[in-house]
Amino acid sequence: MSLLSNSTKRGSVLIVGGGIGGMQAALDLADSGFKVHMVQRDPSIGGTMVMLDKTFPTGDCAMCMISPKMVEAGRHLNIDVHTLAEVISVEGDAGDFRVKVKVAPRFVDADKCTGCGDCEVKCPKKVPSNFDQKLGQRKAIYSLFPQAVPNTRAIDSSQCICLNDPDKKRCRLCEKACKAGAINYEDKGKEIELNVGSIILSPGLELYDARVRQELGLGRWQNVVSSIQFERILSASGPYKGVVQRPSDQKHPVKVAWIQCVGSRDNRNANPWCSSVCCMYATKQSIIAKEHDKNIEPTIFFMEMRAFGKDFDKYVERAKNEYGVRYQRAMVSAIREEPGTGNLFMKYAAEDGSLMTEKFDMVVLSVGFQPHCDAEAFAKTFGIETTPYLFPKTSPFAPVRTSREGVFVTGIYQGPKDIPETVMQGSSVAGSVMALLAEARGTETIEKELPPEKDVAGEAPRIGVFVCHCGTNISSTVNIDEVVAAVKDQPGVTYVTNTIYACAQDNQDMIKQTIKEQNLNRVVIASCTPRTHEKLFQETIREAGLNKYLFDLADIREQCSWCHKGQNEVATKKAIGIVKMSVAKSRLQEPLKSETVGVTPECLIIGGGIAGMTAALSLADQGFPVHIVEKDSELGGLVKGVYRTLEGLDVQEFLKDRIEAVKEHPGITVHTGAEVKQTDGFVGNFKTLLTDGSAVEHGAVILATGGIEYQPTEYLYGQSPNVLTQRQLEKRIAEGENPKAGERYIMVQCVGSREEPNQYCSRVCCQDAVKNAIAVKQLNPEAEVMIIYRDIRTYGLREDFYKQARDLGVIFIRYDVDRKPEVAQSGNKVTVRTWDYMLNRELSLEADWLVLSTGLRPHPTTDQVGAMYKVTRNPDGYFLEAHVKLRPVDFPSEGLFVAGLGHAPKNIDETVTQALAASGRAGVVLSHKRLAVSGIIAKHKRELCMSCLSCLRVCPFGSPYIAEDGKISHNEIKCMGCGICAGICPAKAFQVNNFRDDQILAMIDAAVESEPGVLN
Amino acid sequence: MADVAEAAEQILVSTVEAPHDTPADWTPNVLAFACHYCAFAAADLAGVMRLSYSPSVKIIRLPCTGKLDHIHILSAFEKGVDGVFAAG
Amino acid sequence: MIVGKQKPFDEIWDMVKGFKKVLVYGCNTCVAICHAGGSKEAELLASMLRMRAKQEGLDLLIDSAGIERHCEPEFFEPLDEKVKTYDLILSTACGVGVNFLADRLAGAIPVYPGINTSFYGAVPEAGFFVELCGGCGNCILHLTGGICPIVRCSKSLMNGPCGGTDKGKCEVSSETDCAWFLIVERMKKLGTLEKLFEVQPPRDWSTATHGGPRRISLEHIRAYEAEEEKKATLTGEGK
Amino acid sequence: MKSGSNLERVIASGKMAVTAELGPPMSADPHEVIHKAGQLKGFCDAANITDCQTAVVRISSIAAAFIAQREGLEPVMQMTCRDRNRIAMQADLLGAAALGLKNCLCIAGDHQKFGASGKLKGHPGAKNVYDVDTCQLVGIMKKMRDEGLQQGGDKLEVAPKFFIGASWTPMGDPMDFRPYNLKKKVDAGADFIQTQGIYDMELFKSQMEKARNLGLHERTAILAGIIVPKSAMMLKYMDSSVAGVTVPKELIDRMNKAKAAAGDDKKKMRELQEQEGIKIAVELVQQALEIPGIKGVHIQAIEWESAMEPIVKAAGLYPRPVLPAE
Amino acid sequence: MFAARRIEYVKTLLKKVGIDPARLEMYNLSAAMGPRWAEMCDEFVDRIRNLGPSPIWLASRKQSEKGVTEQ
Repeated sequence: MSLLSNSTKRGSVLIVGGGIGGMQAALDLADSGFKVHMVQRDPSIGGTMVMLDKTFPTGDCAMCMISPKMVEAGRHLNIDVHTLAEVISVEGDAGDFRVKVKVAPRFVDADKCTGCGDCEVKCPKKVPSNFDQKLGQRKAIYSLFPQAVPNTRAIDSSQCICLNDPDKKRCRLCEKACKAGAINYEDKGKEIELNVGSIILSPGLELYDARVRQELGLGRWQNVVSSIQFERILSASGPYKGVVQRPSDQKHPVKVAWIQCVGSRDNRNANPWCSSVCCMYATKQSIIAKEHDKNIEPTIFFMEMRAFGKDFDKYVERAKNEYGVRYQRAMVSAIREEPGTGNLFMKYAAEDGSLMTEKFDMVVLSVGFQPHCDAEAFAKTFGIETTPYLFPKTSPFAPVRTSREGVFVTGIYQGPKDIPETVMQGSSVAGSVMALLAEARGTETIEKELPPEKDVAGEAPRIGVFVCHCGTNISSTVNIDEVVAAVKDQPGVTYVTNTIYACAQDNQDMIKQTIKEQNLNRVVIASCTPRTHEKLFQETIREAGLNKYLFDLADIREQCSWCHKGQNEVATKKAIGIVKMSVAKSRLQEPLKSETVGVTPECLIIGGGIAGMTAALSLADQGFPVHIVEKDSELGGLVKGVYRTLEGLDVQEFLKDRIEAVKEHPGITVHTGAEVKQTDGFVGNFKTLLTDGSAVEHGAVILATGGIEYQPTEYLYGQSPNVLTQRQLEKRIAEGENPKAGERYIMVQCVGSREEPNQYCSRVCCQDAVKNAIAVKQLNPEAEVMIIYRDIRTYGLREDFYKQARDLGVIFIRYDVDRKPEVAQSGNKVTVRTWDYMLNRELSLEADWLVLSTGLRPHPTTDQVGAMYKVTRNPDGYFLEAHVKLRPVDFPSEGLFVAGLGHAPKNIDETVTQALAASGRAGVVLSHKRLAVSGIIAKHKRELCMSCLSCLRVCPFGSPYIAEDGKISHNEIKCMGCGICAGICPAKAFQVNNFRDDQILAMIDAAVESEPGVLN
Repeated sequence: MADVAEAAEQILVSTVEAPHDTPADWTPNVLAFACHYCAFAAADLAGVMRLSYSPSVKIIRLPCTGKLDHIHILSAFEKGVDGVFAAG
Repeated sequence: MIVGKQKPFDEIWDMVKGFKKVLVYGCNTCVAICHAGGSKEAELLASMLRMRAKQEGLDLLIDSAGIERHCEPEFFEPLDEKVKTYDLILSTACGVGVNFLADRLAGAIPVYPGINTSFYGAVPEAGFFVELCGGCGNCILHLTGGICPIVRCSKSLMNGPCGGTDKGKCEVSSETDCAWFLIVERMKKLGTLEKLFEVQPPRDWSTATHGGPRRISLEHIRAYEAEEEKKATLTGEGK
Repeated sequence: MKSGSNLERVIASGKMAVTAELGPPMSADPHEVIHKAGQLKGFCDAANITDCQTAVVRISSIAAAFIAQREGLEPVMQMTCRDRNRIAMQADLLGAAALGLKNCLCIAGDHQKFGASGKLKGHPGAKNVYDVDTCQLVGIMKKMRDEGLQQGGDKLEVAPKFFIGASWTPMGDPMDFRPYNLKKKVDAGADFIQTQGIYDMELFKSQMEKARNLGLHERTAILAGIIVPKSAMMLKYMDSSVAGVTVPKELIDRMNKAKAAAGDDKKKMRELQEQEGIKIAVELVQQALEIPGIKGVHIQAIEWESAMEPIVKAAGLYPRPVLPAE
Repeated sequence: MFAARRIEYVKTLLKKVGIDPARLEMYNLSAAMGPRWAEMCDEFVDRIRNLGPSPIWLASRKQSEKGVTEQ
């Protein structure tokens, strides 16, 4: 196809790694006109997140969140997933790379395999499951986990009896079990060549192998587990089905300890960096463990509590106060098992140096991340430079760009980070690629050509029912013939048949043929779950000219044959009931039109700081006109007062470049000294009036309203000439006022943060302090710097600078919020009195300069802008994103995005990342000429409505609204079809398409009728 | 002992309904309203994991349990269903 | 709007059980908004009554229906014929609707109330209704900062709070605001506190129900309608 | 003289007035009224006869007042706005006057829901009337007395001559409005005022100062209400649960101390607390009488009429003046 | 959240018509809770088995039996 285009750039992208970050990038790109090839080493996509039980700080189930994304990526017309695959070479340049991919043999033909799992049942070889961290078992032919995508099984060649027999004669049970003939012991794998415009690397990291630290006893003492093992223990679908028990004796542990920083922040034994997420996941695990078993007494042994993310500190406070989690500052030196009991003695040094021993029933090691063992070769393959730690080299100003143009990086491979930041980078890298390949957008994607839809209006139902055997998956339990016979004379049913695999290609063709021959106008397929197969079958009947909503899937496998094995009679009866219910619903189905709305391909960005400008440039490079509204008279925002990054880069230079680039870009209109006056509309069609009189029509909006610095009132600020903020110190240094020998700088952390009413970490202040401390020390080693802190939160690779500061002689003294330092003026100096927990006594220190590390606040306009665009703010005043894990730049209402400090405190690189992510997400919307609305939405009958506002008050998406005539109307574009409105409406004015009350009532009737015991 | 305690727990005497004999040909008929994204997915998983459970439950899938209407529940009972649960 | 609450089910059942064919008749205006008597609630009530009837072995046919409003004749018309086929109408409209329909049916079929009409209220949030006006026919809200002492004070006091105010709450319940506390605070904000210093004389309650059934007749509207009707009949005759 | 009642005469004489309280029984038997009247007689200038207090049905205020008067105790009849419309009110006032009653206190009345408390069922389902409120009732009474007219305007051949009283809760919410509340009652025609029970004298003093600034002390006779404390528990209850009453912690401590001194002896516990209660009441009376503008005290020894004698005596208010009728 | 409250409300309605509210329940599940789903179905069906047929079912049966004998 690319031959047809004039572009020299390819409209396709290679994504290496199918974790949550890679999937996000893939979906964003594929949804906005790019062909995506995803290469994944494992037999399924999903990455690390699928192994997790729940996520912090909301306690959302990881699988619930990721599974729909996997299904979506797996089924996407423009995403090709290559599993068990690795890139072996890359040639070419940005815009046109040639990539060779080696695909390992799967021994199962993906085209034939239906994922039924018959083979797995028959396979006699059990092996420890890596997915369950060897706490459980799997077969030699297996799927990585039950919700795997693709759900094609794979044979583990190292374990398979047949493959390890030189003659391949032994066993072959799976081959016999497979009715689809998908097993291929002769599979040799293959090599494929891909031609792509850009490459995204998201291979993730591997976990630190804690067995290296022998003194902690992993692999030696059974009840010492790694945190990822504990994650599987907690998982309801894990090896212990969510029951917290000890591997040694299945006893329920009471005292459980978590040891932090195992493999992280450790120069001698392991990795020097901070893995960023362990403090929080340990907190989460202790909470969830406690929720599973209230007798558990969790203790977390830590050095520094790094709860730097949005609402993290509150989460830790909850763990302490509501769940009774004990947090113990300590260095753990060794763990020994008590012979015979499996209990563990832990030796540790408390903060004041005293040596303690404590007994635990179970110990969890909070292991960190490190680059894959083959990271060096990996980097070489893609021709990118790395840091000495083998992380890819990136810049804080371009955090997703590698040293090789056109090759981007995302996720924890770029640096340790948690899920939302990974997702954010996924969108961010998508945004970057969209800008790079803008002109090639849409050149390689395909769209299905479909026959016109048959008009079935007014026709009596002619339902065709196809009952699937699913090999023997269904038919070994459910008597298919009986089902066929029972359904035959149901009203409206004109045709019934059975099929071996409804989802196999030949049977799909048969179904299409039958629709035509029998002139069917409704189709019911009785097979497996609609969650994975509904879309497939909908497409099938659509290809036969039927509206896709004239279809219903009766699940007689997951919800019948599989869970009632051996009870053939009742299972058959139940299956009949299930099919009859589907038929009853089908009878009342109507063709649904998927409405579409036009999109104004322009974007409005509120805020002209780094976030706003970065997003603007990316979107403008993608080819979408952008309007920036900036309240101040000039662009720049808060970063105007920042001179260097922690890494030492010149921020002012960067800012100058950005401003120039924005001003020069023909696609960007800047409105300085202006604010939003009024706004209206919905995704694709917003109209915003500005105070400078201009009216902007736009399809998307990015709220990049930014933040401000807290103006301290404590510690003599504003009263003593010796007291500065970090920002003021930074400015002095930048202006060449060098520290003098013997001068003492005392820095106080968490000024205006992590305390009521601002119970959150401002995230940047620790780095500011470390940065300025290093600067002072480097400018004059004779000057003295002390940092009085609560927890030093130099997370991720920033840990290096913490170490550098200490090496330069910066002194760190911890304080507690209950015992804050006291400051008094004494002559031309200030005296700082603080408690030293290591020495266990009070210190009185004189300082020439007291430097306050002040926190961040959302910009005062956040509230007003939020109210105008009807998006919520959290209690701290920051914008509340659609979902804290998986939709970190979206708002619940489509077409609105957030970036920068208005979302939460963050560093420059993170702001740039989020801004690029917003540009990626907005790019998805703006790249569509028209947006399609799902057919499954609530329909509002205005004539029945009395505008009682119940719906308006409960709808999570803001689709009901008060129209110009003062009565309720319903914006179907915003509707997500959840039906909460229909549930609450006292006038029955709302009905959800395909879940209408009459359909549900018909299903209830059918459910009852099919029970012979009931007489009615 | 444990068995006795368990049995005692299981005997559920209704204070609302009049006492009655259970006909021999009766089997429980239970309807479940399940949210597509949570409980319905959990039911799928139960199947995938081949967990065996009572066949008396039939599921009606909803886009979200918020959609569940009072009348759905009442009509189920009116039609003679023995139990209803919603899961989301 | 008018706020109502469904009557206790047993009370309704006692009203209904002696009949053979019952229509639960909902009104889709005020009482629907307060989730007491709209089509949906009528449907639920009908279902419950059917279940009760079935258990008691009674041969009782119970349907439900709903119309826009039970206080204007035109809305009834489409269902008039259907209504006549029942031997009891259980109205879930407010008392106005019950009266109005009973008058309309003029003794042909009994009309029983399914809800207790409670008060005129506002809906500060979904599912929460508060009484704010008593319909006394002689409004004094301009004197009391827009807060009605007649219904919002448990004693309808006109000259200030009684001795029962405690921390701003009424002696009747710690969940009820003292109206006079609110009035004083509101008047302070409005800067018109001195209006409260004047003694209000005894009220004329004849404008409230104490003056007998009330009616309001807008002659200009009625005259117009009468005229229109007359014209229509005339032209009709002309053809 | 407006009414010529003993209370009016004592007040007019410039002496500090003392009123007491007599609660009629839930019974048709007059003996309890007679007995209580006997206990109060001589220790007060007049005694309030409550009108179905806390919305509990009792002998009506008018009838009990008449019995008390017969026993030689001058009554202050009470009339709530809760139970009568303006027709019944005026009719009852005429009747009361015809029976020779001369004092009447106008009050809003406790809400009917209070009737149901403890073992009593009361009549929480009763319809309350509130045709007029306290101010308006005061006005009606004044119009009858001074203009000889009914509220509606019809003439009375002989007007009822009442010494008109009203209640005042000086420390109720909203506090800053309370002085004006008093002013309205005075404007409407209240000749005397009895206040809600006062324990917090400092607060009362400041409210009195505001009343004085409005000149009210010169236009009406304000009698400070003193409720005799019986136990620490009662004080705590009054503090937490009775509207418009705050009890300083010292007083509760004093009662607790008295209680503690008794050890485990229940009887002694009661006695010591009662002794302390009387002491406190005396102190309160004395403090109240020193406040400028106060014209007397209204001492309520609820269901403890025998306490009147020691209190009045200890406060130096005995004997009560005997003033000739005009 | 809405559903949970709705279920509580419908329980009160059921009680009014003589149906044990225990016949109606709300469960919270996440997609990963396959085992819990199975357990829950068993629990609930056990509960229903103990409660026996619903009064409505019994009443319908009685009615139709009567119908049969009358015929």
